[in-house]
Amino acid sequence: MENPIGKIEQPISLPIKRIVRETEHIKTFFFNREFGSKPGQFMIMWIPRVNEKPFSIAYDENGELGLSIAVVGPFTEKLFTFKEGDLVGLRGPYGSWFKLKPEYKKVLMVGGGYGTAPLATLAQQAVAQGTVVDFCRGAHSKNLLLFGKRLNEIGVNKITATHDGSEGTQGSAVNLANDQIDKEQYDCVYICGPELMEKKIVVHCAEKKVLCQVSIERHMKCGFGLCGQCCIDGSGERMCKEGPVTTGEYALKQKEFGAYHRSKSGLLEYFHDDH
Amino acid sequence: MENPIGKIEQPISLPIKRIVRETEHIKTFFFNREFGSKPGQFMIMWIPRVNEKPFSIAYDENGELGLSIAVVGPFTEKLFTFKEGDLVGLRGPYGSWFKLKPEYKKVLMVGGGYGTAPLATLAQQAVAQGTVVDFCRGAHSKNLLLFGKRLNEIGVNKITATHDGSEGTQGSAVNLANDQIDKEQYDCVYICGPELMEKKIVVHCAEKKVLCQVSIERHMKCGFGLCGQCCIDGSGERMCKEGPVTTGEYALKQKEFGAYHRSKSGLLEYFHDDH
Amino acid sequence: MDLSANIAGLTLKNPTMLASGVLGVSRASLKNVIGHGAGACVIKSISLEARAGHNAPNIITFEAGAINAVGYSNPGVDAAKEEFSNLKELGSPVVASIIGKNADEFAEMAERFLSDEFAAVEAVLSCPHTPGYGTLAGQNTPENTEKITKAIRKKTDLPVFIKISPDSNPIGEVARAAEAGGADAIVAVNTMGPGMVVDIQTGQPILDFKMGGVSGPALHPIAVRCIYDIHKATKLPIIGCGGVTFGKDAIEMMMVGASAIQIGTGIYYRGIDVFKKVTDEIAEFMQRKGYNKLDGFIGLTHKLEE
Amino acid sequence: MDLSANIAGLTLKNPTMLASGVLGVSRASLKNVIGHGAGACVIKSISLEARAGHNAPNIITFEAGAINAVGYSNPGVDAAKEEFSNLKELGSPVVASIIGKNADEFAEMAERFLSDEFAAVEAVLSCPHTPGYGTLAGQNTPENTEKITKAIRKKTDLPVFIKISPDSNPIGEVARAAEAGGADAIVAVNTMGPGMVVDIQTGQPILDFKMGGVSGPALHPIAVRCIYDIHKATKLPIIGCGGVTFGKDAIEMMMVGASAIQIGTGIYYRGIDVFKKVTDEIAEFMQRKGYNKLDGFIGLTHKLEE
Ligand SMILES: Cc1cc2nc3c(=O)[nH]c(=O)nc-3n(C[C@H](O)[C@H](O)[C@H](O)COP(=O)(O)OP(=O)(O)OC[C@H]3O[C@@H](n4cnc5c(N)ncnc54)[C@H](O)[C@@H]3O)c2cc1C
Ligand SMILES: Cc1cc2nc3c(=O)[nH]c(=O)nc-3n(C[C@H](O)[C@H](O)[C@H](O)COP(=O)(O)OP(=O)(O)OC[C@H]3O[C@@H](n4cnc5c(N)ncnc54)[C@H](O)[C@@H]3O)c2cc1C
Ligand SMILES: Cc1cc2nc3c(=O)[nH]c(=O)nc-3n(C[C@H](O)[C@H](O)[C@H](O)COP(=O)(O)O)c2cc1C
Ligand SMILES: Cc1cc2nc3c(=O)[nH]c(=O)nc-3n(C[C@H](O)[C@H](O)[C@H](O)COP(=O)(O)O)c2cc1C
Ligand code: FES
Ligand code: FES
Repeated sequence: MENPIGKIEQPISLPIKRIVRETEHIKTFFFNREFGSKPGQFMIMWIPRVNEKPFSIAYDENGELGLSIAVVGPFTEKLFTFKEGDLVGLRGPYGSWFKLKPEYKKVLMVGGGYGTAPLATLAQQAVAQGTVVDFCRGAHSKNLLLFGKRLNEIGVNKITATHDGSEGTQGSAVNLANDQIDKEQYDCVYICGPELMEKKIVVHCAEKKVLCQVSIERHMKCGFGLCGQCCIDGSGERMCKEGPVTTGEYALKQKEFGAYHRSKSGLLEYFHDDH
Repeated sequence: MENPIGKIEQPISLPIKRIVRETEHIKTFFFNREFGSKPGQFMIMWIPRVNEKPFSIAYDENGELGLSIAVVGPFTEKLFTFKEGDLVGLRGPYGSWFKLKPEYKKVLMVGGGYGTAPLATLAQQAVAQGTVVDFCRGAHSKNLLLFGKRLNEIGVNKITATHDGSEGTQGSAVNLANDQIDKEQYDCVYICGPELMEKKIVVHCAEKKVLCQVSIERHMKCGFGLCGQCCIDGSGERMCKEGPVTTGEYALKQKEFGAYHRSKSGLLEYFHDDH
Repeated sequence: MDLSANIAGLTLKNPTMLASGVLGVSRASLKNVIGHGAGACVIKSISLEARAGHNAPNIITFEAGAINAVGYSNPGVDAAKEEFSNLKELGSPVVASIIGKNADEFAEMAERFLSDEFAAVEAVLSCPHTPGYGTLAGQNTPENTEKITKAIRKKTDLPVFIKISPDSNPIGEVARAAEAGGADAIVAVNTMGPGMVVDIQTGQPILDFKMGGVSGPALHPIAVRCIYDIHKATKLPIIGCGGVTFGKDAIEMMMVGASAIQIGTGIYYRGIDVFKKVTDEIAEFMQRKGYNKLDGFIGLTHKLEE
Repeated sequence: MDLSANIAGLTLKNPTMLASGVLGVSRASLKNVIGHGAGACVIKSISLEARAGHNAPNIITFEAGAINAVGYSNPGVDAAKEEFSNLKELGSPVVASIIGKNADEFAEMAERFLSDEFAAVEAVLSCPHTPGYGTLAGQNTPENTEKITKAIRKKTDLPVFIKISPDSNPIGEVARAAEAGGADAIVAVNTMGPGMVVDIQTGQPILDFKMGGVSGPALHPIAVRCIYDIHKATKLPIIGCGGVTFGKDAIEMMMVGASAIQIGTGIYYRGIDVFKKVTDEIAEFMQRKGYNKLDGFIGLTHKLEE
């Protein structure tokens, strides 16, 4: 019998090494430690006596971990007051990841908000193996677009949509991405962003019979696969273990994908289209 | 940091495979399992709702463990009623062992009673590496001598003393062994038997400046190095961990060696010379 | 070989059950767990009102098990009633789990929540880390155990399971009180402690509630002893719970008197198919020992004493 | 860096102490343990009469720690008095440990056994597996704790340490009762449970006494919480005990309020030089964090709450 007992998972307190402001609402926090993660996996960050929350891994290379975080509520507000040298707890990496095949010739990545972060790492790996990457980003305006410089350095084809037209096409990333899918021949489409955006692209991929992968965020209390808070209606599977990254085919079978998620208490909360 | 936690030591219940009657008071119990022990180490045997007791390893080869056990009290009396197929619990091996150097040309082994058992395995290893082994045994009479056939097969020089002269020299093993030490040139003398016998030979070795090793049996409750019942006055070390096998030099520094031992409660019990 | 288990009129295809509070937050998650081999499931405990529970960290693991202070997060009785419907289709019995601040609340929960969707109801008197409930509200005394059990008993025809604390002392009396109150089975045990782990870099207790109930391997030998003691004290069937990770852990519990066992933290160590793995390991053991059914060794430890 | 610890007037060169019942059966064994770095030693508990203790198996280890039912084997007060002499020569303070069936026996033990050979006396009210003593005799209630403490206090001028059970509930009240009785420090904690491990091949509990006290990693988070609770309840110095294996375990206990710590089962996992190893690990931590003395972080968790 294997002996799995003795595994210990507790947050490791690490000082913030560097903070980079990406946009008005997003900062990237760097730590002096690599975690050997794969793109799409996430960490759980602890601020003592505040809370513990999941964040996708934006950077995990050259001895550094970076998390790109949007300020949205009590935890992230507290974090945004932190300076270099302040301690936060980290554990992970957790969850499934985006899968890239060596034979892929051309892929599309669609990132909304902080969803751009894990895809940037994926893009880096794709370009390194000779896959052509079209990278579609959307935001309200130019100054809210994430990782422009990083994506240039990686060498992707940036395709951009802003609602106010301040950069790229005027309009939504969804329309832009779906147009690309109609125009181009992609081996796979990778999507990470607000769930309603994700859903529209996943549905379009299905219609066009294009493979896609998507990250499904659910309320997470543990990341251990125990609390059940992240279980999704449909398969009942845990988005912290079997997810967050799934195939588009799988996502569409989940009755709650693009429809609702569960709050901290387990009450259903429906998604509202505010785009 | 190393992670030593998770170690589990509980008796493993095994059926008795075979029972060999060696002498009137000694039987060897065989089990279908090898433990990778070294000569001089011991096992702890559990009979549920009776007790748990330490026994030296007599055989540990060809997929079999063998323990040669003298009937002396409640535990061993119960064990002597057991048949093949009956279950007993075993854990181990524990403790230190007799050390044999490749450069040893000739050694003497002195076994008293069941003390012959671990030495027989040691003799086997010595002969295999080309060391000449003089093997000295003593008993009241011929029919109480242990392992005659086994020692012949190993190819040692058997030197025997019986009190009644029914085999070998008439007299005690102590005198016989000490005569040998005077006569021959031994690289090391290995002694395992009643403690007063051991002490006399160890003292003689010290006088003659001959290296020796000896097994010191103390009351053992755990074998884990925790209960402390086997700690010896002098060094205070644990005979289940740092012992039972020590050098003669070490043994002579222990004030209780050959003088007294501790009972189950910790009260001192002095050895009596009833030879 | 017959691996089926019987407890208080329920028949399970195997003796492994999902423990309350682990995964069973939704109908879909129960279905998933049953698909991985659970003979029955207990849902996450439900209270009258929705509860957000404690802030995270809610769970940590340490050298010897897990410590949790989830704080009974649940959507409340009305949402839960909607969530847990058509349960008979799931293929294994589903047991409701209810909590309350006192006997009246338990009675109200029983009345409003229970229906024959459920195969039984488990009443939890034993959480060590939620103010107002369980041991923190003194629900684990013999008096309160009897009182609460009676209150629930009046309101339902389902078999009533009382889930007790390993810190009940003497635990046999608590079990007897449940029996006197009309319980059909004892679930032994809930988490122990509470325990606390401090992050030495900051000096801060890691769990947001600072302390939480200890589960997993650390709890197992204590759970086994509790079952042993309860079996001596009552004739009620016992469902063992606490640190079942391998088949051997389940077998130990059955030998000291459990008719079935629950698994929570074991999912962490062996995956969600721990139910199938443990069942297979029990079957292997039975094969080797020549047992045809669980009754061959349930209570064996006590029989050997006769 | 100053690693010395102070408890109730005792000065220890480092905060690691040998826990009672582990190794400390003879003067020689204490000397050996002190040679491996222990800042102080507690002897194995002594009773009026010699006790052979329970039959073996007396100790087993399991996934998460050790379980023992030694049953207080000891040679009795007269032999022990002879054994434990010239203790001042050993280089670290030696603490006596005494047990009794009731307050009178504790008083008699104090009178007959104690002398200024010892630096302090530890009275054990908390063994979970020896009939007539500890929790099995109800010595862990606040009333009995106060009564026994008072009885000992009258008979000795040595600092009196009261060793309490993790199963005391609420533990703060027991600590306060010891304080009211005149104790100088609390030792928290003894083993928990009891627990039981069954050999599934035979159906037999492995320990001959069937059940025993659980120690080691399984106990650690519970011991930490007990210390945390006791620190809130009393101003008495606390000696932490339970599952200290690494320096981090000791540091946790000090952060929640312990002034020193004891190690028993840790010897199994890390060898007899666990005292030196744990001390070195504490020193390393202090170096990294810039602490000059233990006081820099003793009680830190509570200070952060202010
Ligand atoms: C797999 C995964 C990856 C994520 N990656 C990122 C990332 O890279 N960058 C980033 O900024 N955010 C990320 N998030 C979302 C992030 O966890 C929330 O923004 C954060 O928890 C908000 O906490 P708060 O206290 O600041 O706000 P709150 O007011 O508590 O919450 C704001 C919103 O955040 C979401 N949220 C809150 N708590 C949780 C939780 N425990 N688990 C999941 N969602 C929660 C809810 O939708 C909620 O409505 C990710 C979430 C998941 C599940
Ligand atoms: C390292 C070691 C190796 C041993 N090897 C053998 C062996 O190979 N064959 C063999 O027959 N015997 C061996 N013994 C002795 C064996 O342990 C005892 O004979 C046995 O425990 C007797 O138990 P009993 O209940 O039958 O008799 P009891 O009446 O209980 O004891 C008889 C005598 O055995 C000794 N003894 C009893 N209990 C213990 C104990 N727990 N630990 C150590 N000694 C004890 C005492 O000297 C006692 O006076 C060994 C002992 C030790 C310590
Ligand atoms: C994360 C978590 C949440 C739990 N929530 C509940 C709960 O809501 N109700 C309950 O009765 N028990 C709850 N428990 C206790 C378990 O049902 C179980 O009694 C305990 O964990 C011991 O079993 P285990 O060692 O197999 O986990 C919870 C346990 C864990 C680990
Ligand atoms: C083998 C063994 C024997 C013990 N005997 C005693 C004893 O005689 N008196 C006592 O107060 N505590 C006794 N204890 C309890 C320990 O002193 C300690 O409180 C407990 O083991 C928890 O610490 P640990 O986890 O470091 O072992 C014993 C523990 C063990 C493992
Ligand atoms: S976050 Fe707890 S199971 Fe996924
Ligand atoms: S037998 Fe217990 S320490 Fe050696």
